[in-house]
Amino acid sequence: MKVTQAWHGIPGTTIFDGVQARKGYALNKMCYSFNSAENRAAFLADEDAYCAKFGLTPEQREAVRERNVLKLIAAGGNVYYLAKLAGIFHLDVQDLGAQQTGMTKEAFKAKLVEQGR
Amino acid sequence: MKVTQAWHGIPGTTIFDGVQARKGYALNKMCYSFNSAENRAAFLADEDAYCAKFGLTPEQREAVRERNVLKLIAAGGNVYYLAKLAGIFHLDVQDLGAQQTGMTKEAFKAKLVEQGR
Amino acid sequence: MATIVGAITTSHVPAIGGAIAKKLHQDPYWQPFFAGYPPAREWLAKARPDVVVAFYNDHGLQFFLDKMPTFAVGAAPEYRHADEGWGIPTVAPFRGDPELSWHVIERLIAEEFDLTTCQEMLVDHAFTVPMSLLWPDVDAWPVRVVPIAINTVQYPFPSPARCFRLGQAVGRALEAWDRDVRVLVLGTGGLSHQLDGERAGFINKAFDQMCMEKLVAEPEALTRYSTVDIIREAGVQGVEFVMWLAARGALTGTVARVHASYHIPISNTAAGLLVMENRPRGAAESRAAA
Amino acid sequence: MATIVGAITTSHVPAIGGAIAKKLHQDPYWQPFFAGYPPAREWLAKARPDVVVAFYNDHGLQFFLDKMPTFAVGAAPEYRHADEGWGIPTVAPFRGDPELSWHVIERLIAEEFDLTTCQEMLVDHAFTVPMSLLWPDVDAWPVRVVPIAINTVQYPFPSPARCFRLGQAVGRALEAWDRDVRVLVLGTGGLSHQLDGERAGFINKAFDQMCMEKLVAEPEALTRYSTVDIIREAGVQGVEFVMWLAARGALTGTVARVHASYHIPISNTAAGLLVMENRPRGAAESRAAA
Ligand SMILES: [Fe+3]
Ligand SMILES: [Fe+3]
Repeated sequence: MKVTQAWHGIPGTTIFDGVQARKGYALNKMCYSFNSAENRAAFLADEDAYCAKFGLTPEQREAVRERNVLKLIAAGGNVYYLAKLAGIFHLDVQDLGAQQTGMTKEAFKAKLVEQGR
Repeated sequence: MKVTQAWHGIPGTTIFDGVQARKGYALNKMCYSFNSAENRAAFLADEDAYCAKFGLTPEQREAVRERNVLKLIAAGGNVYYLAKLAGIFHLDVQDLGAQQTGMTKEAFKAKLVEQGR
Repeated sequence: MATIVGAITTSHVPAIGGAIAKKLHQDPYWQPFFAGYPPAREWLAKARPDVVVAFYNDHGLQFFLDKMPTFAVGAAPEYRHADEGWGIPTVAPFRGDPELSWHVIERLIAEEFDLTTCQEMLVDHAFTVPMSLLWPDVDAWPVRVVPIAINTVQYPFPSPARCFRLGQAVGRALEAWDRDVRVLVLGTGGLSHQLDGERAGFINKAFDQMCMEKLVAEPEALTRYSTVDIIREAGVQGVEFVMWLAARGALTGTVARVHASYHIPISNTAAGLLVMENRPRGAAESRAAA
Repeated sequence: MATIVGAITTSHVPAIGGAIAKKLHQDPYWQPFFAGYPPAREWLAKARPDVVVAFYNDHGLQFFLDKMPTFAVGAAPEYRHADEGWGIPTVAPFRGDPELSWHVIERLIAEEFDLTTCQEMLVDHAFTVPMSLLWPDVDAWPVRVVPIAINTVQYPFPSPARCFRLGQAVGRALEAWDRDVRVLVLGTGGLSHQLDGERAGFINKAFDQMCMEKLVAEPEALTRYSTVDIIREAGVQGVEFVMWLAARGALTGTVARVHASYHIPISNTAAGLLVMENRPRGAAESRAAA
């Protein structure tokens, strides 16, 4: 599930390069569509049909179903587009950060504060 | 009606620069829409309504009504987009050339051949 | 000749837009952040810009991966904000300055910058949030704007050095603009933060403070960092610092720091603010000679 | 390492697409034009390219003035032609080569070309007509493609020198491509013609022939012309010659002219064709040393 990008060697980090951009195209295109309230409503009304319309891969469909950010990234998702998917479920970037680091949101927020010391 | 562009000094020539691009935006946007057969049909069905939808200026509307290429260019039209408008009336670039130079199409074609001698 | 009054560089975290809408300025979480901005506004009141040229990055409101420009320059009569999908309120439209836009476009393309020219362009929170911080509570924006979007979504991004040079070329273009207007340069984004991956929540205070320090007097020193260097030091989204570099590049004179503020965290981000005044090079000397 | 087999530069007048569809090859008007192409195809049969990297200009099928890129590079798995509004038939889709596209994009952005990267891109007659001339009567295109669109719609265009340098950077990127593939470079457009204004119908045979002559052995001499110079000498649409310059720029070796043809008029245009072979620099010397 974890993406390995030997070319930069930064741990826990996926740079959204050409490889990711190709892999994630359908997923990101769907997420980009969520700029529109009408499309967000259509997704909520029938998630399967909406994902099928954009031709998500099985891996992408699964990651969307699980609302699993690391899997969404591994499937080629870009965080700026994924944020629009997360917005549908009223999740903010701290929710995403907590989920990706396996922390509670409170612990994640505390870690952020800690780095200001 | 004739565009004067002192900055280049080439006679009988309008370079489609920022000034023209601003002036012609609505006209060119309409013409760009003629890549679609459906839009071409809509224009033919109700030219006034179609032009109104794109917010053409009175000068642009007049030039479209007259199918006058020099006026269309003076109103900011770009020949690549205008060619799509001309296509609706089955006019090719030699028809446009003849009209702009005040020649018959045969004379215009003969002039082209002449330049190959 | 246009006068470049200076540059303001600031974070643009979307949550700020939400906090402004909810009037959370005195809330304990937000107070230390908002407290940084009154000095910037006081300076602005004296600087009196007519136009803002803004370097910012679109986050998937206007541009998608189908056609992703490296540098997109606005040439529109008006720029609108729109629904970004996760609920910050939209703001009033911005009046463009197409004549200045086209002047800048002509100069930059002549200097071999391969721009994408936009006669229609939506602007996202990266543009609107800083504008709201600088001009709160206005019915209509008191300045015209020229937005310049830099790709930080899809790698390869333009290098920090290229972005700095873009800014320098914009500065030269503004200096060559034969109108009596006062221009503020804006650079939005950063500082260190990372939203995605197991490294989410990464912040680097030492690096940010070094950047804020060097940006004023030795910006060239920062252009030695590659994109990957910045991502390593400042997090994936910390690469937005290139907007600060571009804004600093546009200052053609002697640059003085007027104000700075830095606060951790806002949302997942180290929030920075820098106000730099642009003083004509050799102004003192010319006066002496006169 | 990829092998750059050579470059073909050719006019792309849309009427050619119509003539192909109507099989007018033996028609007296068309015969002298089509007669130029068999030698190009014979050379191609020996050159056996796997991939075509094509410099062309969009004429308002894909790009509009809302977002006009200077250089747009395709990175799509497939490229489709579509209705252009005035009735030439569409052709079969083209298979892309996304890996090569991304390699080129990474190299070019590292060399400070500010590309717009296109994972979806329609290609117009400027791309399809030359492909049909080089590979007539195929059910499926026998090559993969990487289309690169250069703005010649909305001034300011990139300068002829910039386009030549773009080509050179593409050549360097291809040489650094670690795959055993054979690449043909295509440059489409020109030669002299002007569609618009009282000067419509302008053609300049002497200038065209000078350009075709110099392009092979002294292309740098042609990069001294500004955009306005080329428009003055070759007509407004004659500026499409920058596509020829870009294609020639991509040839990294010793360049030999294999074939040339020139005919006035096709539609309003002086139609030119040039086939240039790219021979590895110093190949003879290496053989001698071995
Ligand atoms: Fe941001
Ligand atoms: Fe053309």
